[in-house]
Amino acid sequence: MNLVFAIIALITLASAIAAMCLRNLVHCVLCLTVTFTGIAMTYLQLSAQFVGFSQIMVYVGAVSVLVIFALLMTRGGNELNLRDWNPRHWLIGLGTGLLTFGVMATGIFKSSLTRSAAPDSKTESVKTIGESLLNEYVLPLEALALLLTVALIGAALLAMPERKTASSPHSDRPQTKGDPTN
Amino acid sequence: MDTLIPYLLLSAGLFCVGLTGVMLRRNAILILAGVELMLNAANINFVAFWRFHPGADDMSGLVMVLFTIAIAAAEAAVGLALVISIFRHYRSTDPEILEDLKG
Amino acid sequence: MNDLISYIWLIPGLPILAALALTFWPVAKRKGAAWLAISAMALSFVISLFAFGAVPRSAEEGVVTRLIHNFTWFDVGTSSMRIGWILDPLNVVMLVMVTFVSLLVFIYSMGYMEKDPRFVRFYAFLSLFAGAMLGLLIANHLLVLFMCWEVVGLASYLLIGFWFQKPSAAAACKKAFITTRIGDLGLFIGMVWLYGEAGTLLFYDAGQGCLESSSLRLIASLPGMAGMTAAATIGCLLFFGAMGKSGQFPLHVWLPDAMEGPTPVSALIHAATMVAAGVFLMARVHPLLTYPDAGTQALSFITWVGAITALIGALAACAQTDLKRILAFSTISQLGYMMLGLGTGGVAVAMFHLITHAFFKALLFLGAGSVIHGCHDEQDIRYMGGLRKIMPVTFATYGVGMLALAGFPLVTSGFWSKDEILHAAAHWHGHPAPFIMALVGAFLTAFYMTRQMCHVFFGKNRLQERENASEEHPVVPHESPASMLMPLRILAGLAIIAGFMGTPLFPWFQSFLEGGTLEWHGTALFHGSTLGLLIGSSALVLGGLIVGWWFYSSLVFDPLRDKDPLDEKLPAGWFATLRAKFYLDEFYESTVLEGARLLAMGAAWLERHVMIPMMPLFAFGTRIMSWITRFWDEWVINASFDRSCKGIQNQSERVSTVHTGNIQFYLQIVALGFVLLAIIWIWGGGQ
Amino acid sequence: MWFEDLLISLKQQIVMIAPEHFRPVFSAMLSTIPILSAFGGLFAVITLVERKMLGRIQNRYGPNRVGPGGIFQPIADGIKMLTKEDIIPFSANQFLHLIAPLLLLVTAMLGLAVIPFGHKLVAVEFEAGILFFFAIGGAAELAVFIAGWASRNKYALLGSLRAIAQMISYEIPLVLSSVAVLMAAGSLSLPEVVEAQAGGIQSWYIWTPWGFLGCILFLIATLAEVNRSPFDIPEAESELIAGHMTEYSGFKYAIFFLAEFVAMFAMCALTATLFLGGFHAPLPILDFIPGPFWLFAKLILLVLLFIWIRGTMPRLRADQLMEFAWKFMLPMSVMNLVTTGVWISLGGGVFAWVVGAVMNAGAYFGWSRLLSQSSRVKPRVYRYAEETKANV
Repeated sequence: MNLVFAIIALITLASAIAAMCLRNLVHCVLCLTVTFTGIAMTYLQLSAQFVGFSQIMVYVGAVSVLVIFALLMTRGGNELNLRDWNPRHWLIGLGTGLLTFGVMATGIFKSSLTRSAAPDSKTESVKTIGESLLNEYVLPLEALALLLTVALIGAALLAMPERKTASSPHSDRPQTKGDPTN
Repeated sequence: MDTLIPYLLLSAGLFCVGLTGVMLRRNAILILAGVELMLNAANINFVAFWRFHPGADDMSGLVMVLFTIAIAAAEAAVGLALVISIFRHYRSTDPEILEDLKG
Repeated sequence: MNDLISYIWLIPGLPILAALALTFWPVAKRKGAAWLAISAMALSFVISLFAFGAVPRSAEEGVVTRLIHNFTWFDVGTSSMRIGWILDPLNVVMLVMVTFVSLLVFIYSMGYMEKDPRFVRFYAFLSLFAGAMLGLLIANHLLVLFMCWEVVGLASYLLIGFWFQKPSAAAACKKAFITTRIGDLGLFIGMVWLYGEAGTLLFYDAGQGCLESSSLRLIASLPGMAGMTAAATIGCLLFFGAMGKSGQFPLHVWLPDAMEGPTPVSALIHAATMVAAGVFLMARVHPLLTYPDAGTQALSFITWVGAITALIGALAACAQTDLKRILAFSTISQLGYMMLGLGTGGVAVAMFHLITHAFFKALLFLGAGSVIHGCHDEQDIRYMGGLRKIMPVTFATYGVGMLALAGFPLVTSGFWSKDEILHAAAHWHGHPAPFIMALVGAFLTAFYMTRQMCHVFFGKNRLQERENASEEHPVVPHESPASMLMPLRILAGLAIIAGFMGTPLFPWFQSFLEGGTLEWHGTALFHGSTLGLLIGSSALVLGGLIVGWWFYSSLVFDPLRDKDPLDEKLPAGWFATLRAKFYLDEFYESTVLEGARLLAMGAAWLERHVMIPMMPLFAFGTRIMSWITRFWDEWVINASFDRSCKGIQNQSERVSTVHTGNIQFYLQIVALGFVLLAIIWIWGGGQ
Repeated sequence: MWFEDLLISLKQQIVMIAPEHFRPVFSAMLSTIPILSAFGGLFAVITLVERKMLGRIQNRYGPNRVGPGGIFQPIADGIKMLTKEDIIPFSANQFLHLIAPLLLLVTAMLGLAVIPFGHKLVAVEFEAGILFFFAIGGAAELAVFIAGWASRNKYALLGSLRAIAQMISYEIPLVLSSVAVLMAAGSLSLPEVVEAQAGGIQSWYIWTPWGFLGCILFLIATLAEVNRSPFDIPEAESELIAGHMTEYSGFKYAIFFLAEFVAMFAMCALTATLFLGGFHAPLPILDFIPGPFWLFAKLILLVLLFIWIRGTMPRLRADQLMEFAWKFMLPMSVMNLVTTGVWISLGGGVFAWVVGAVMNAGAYFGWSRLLSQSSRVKPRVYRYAEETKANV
């Protein structure tokens, strides 16, 4: 394990943990971006340039911006409402997470698959990726294209302002929540 | 000495961080972010196994990652749009508030 | 010149592009639309002529050289779908004929459809039709052919129903569509079967195609249905499609009704080109039918169907009063001749008649259109008459077409091509009946065409005697505009000279289609029965003409006042049967439709008279059962059951607290479950 | 060639001086420092040229006090910027406030790493170089957001959101129109794209129908991507003070300025690489003049074009800008891809040229006619994310 990877992995993990723990949501998203960048760096470490750049382009360039927009459109950036902070709940959650990690780590260490050393030079060729996308994986690719189109239209429809049903502009929205006695 | 283990550990760590976040955060947007983290963790596995696979010309691991990235992007778009429209309705993004169907 | 084959797609491509462009064309720009379609068609015609020049002639008897261009359409996994174009003598003559007739009809339509509000749409449909038809011709792949076949059917549907505001037209287009679809079902099954057996649908593919000997040998060796070989069965199935499209006997009922469409459509689609597609299809797959081991059942089937169709069409045509319906029945009859020729004589015989028929039948239909146009949309021949003087050009050209159809000896093309068929039928080894039926049909053809001529062009004009004619605005017939007459003149010329392509003396056409050296057979006429048949059929035709004139001459007969002479001469009821087209429509009505209705009524009756009376019985039985079960329940089960229910309820209430509706909680459970499974897997000996 | 070879061998010689352990780092520095200094110098010159040119266009002199003809103006500006007070708003997040301009500058400069300045003269040779360029460019949006959000200022936040929306919208046609070039060149590597255009001016991609349309689309998208006029709404002085730069002053402001210019240079260099033959001379005879000269010549010409546009075009409204991106640029760039596909499948040549030209021109005229028919002039509709605040 080389030093560069160790640094990258540390930063990635730390920022991921920060992203999931910080109270300020915008800070969370910024940390998340660092995590995504770190993952992209990991890909570069593994000599997968194309995938790494795609990762940066999609996650850093698009998804995190999308998340930021969503945050700001839902009055994000405010401090998290901690009115019902429940330590027991948190402990159970953390415990579950740690347990999962422990089990996975055990599996990783016990498996014989992970012992093999890497081939010395493995280069990724964009041409081969493209060719296998259009030959072996052409059907998934088309399905994916369809999915993206549907997702695009669906997202646009969902995020559109709700249609006004009545002529009066103020009666269009159901009241916030059912009656409080429920 | 370079083996798969550090990469897999990183992946497992990220996955569990994402999982914990999804389980604990009270904001739908961050839950989505956690899901993205989990997906990314899985992607690291793909790339790592691709790198350590002896075949020279087999790019399926990378192709899978590309597919996952695209699907995750679509998922994020739709998910965030859902969150926004839920927010319009309930004025909140706390998932616990969505219990209208609860008997 | 041989690379022309890779550009052959332009022939169907241009009209289809024109159709596409016309779809988005401004409705008001009528002239431009027409010229666009016409110029696309003219270009296709020119390319077809080049293609005609490019097809290599083979000097060897029975060997045809073909230009083939196959390419990969798309890949599915490791296998690839290959389609291709073909250029051989068979389709190149069709290409020239179709593009030429289409061009003339396009020009003609400019005059005929002048006042129609949907002029542009008409040209779009026509172009679509022409493109699909040409695509059908050049296809080297049965699936491509089938797709074009269906598009042709669609175009035909759209064009028959072009005046969809008329209920009869709307009904006719539906009828045509559904009837041909029945045939297409057979074609489709045959195609799937062929693909299953041969593994390819390419006709010719450097020895691998489904019409080449390696696959043919395979298919002919496999068993099919009803004691036939697979090849014969597939041939029969494919012929079902051809029956629908080409109006063969049981499925011909749509063709007369199709005359509801505009007359140029009838000329182009339902006389010259589309209905010939079935014949063309059979000619295309002819190697499949004639392969030595394949058995002759398919060919016999085709022959019989063709003969029956030829006779029935001719008989029905004798009693019709609608100008276009007579022509429609004569088309059915002539298509029957083609099938007969295909079954008995081979490709060249059928194709020769197809080509000559296309010319004179298009001529007749366009002439009929001219008459109808001139008579202000009157189609009943009893109200016409005397048009000889009013429409001289139409009369002259129509006369030529009529003589060609009747097969007037020596000078007309119909004579030579029909004689070929009769000759082939006479030498058929199966049965003499088809030959006799064909002879009777030939006589009848001359007869009913004379009847029509007498009604339409001779005597005095009776247009004023229509019930709705008014005295103030007399309906005066007039000659048609030049754009309509020009195609008539050209086609009339062709109806004469086309026959000389393939006389027994100089069989250029036959040798072009089937290979072999071309020689002047000076003595061919005197070989065997050739001369006798020529004289015999000439006599029949002349007889038909004379009998017709004797019956219907304006000197002795006035259509509006006298009863039809045929009606008088024949036993009572026969004429009515003929006029009602052998009651086939009624027959279908009473069998197919009535059968469905009867089925429904039977079900209703069962419901009403069996099920309902039984109801109280059932109810009684059920009640007794329920009494017994109630007793059992209350005294045996409930006592213990109630208690366990209570227990379950209590437990489930406890369990339901877990079911919080909180996704995050669920996820926790899932994660814990995963941990559990992983632990079991890791420490439980899994590796 | 000789010039590039000279530079490379010179670099190899210099690297040898360093102790062996530091050679990779030293080599990387030797590659980057000339690029950075060249563009820094260019920045200084171009700021002066821009002000001079705008002055001419607006019928005034422009800077003419410092030095003869004002040529020392950039130095004076630099000194001024350096000595100004650095103000950080009281409630702002100090760290993010500092990191934003630096991040922006870094992303802008990283883009230069994959531009081939001459034969074999490229700082990092990635196989997917152009993807790197766009990926790094995407990170600039984040920097803009951080700047706007960390300033704790409504105008800054609004300005940054506008800027991001605009950059994301125009990134799509930007990438798509460059994909056309990649399809034709058959590679994602910029040096190979340039090699595909070797052989004089006639083999530049701009002379193909898709290249022409692609170049125009690319330039328009570039203008929007670097927030240049007429797409400079995010920092429209009259509406938003200065957008995300509102709360910045002194040296941080200068860095923003520098980043903006460097981004513009990088984009222009990419345009020249993709469409204008990169470092190739327009005529084979002129090959003896080194490649970097040609690339910089093309780059400066494009920058001058941008300045010209800034001097003449009025600013677009925000909704017009977005509509233009989604309703015009996007369909056109997709259409351009189709044309490229047709061109490639026809294998080039006069026939392909005519077909491509007809397709692109038809698409352009047809689409713009359709758009102009459907969008009559109508009053602007204001739409907010939370429409019913008053309701709650």
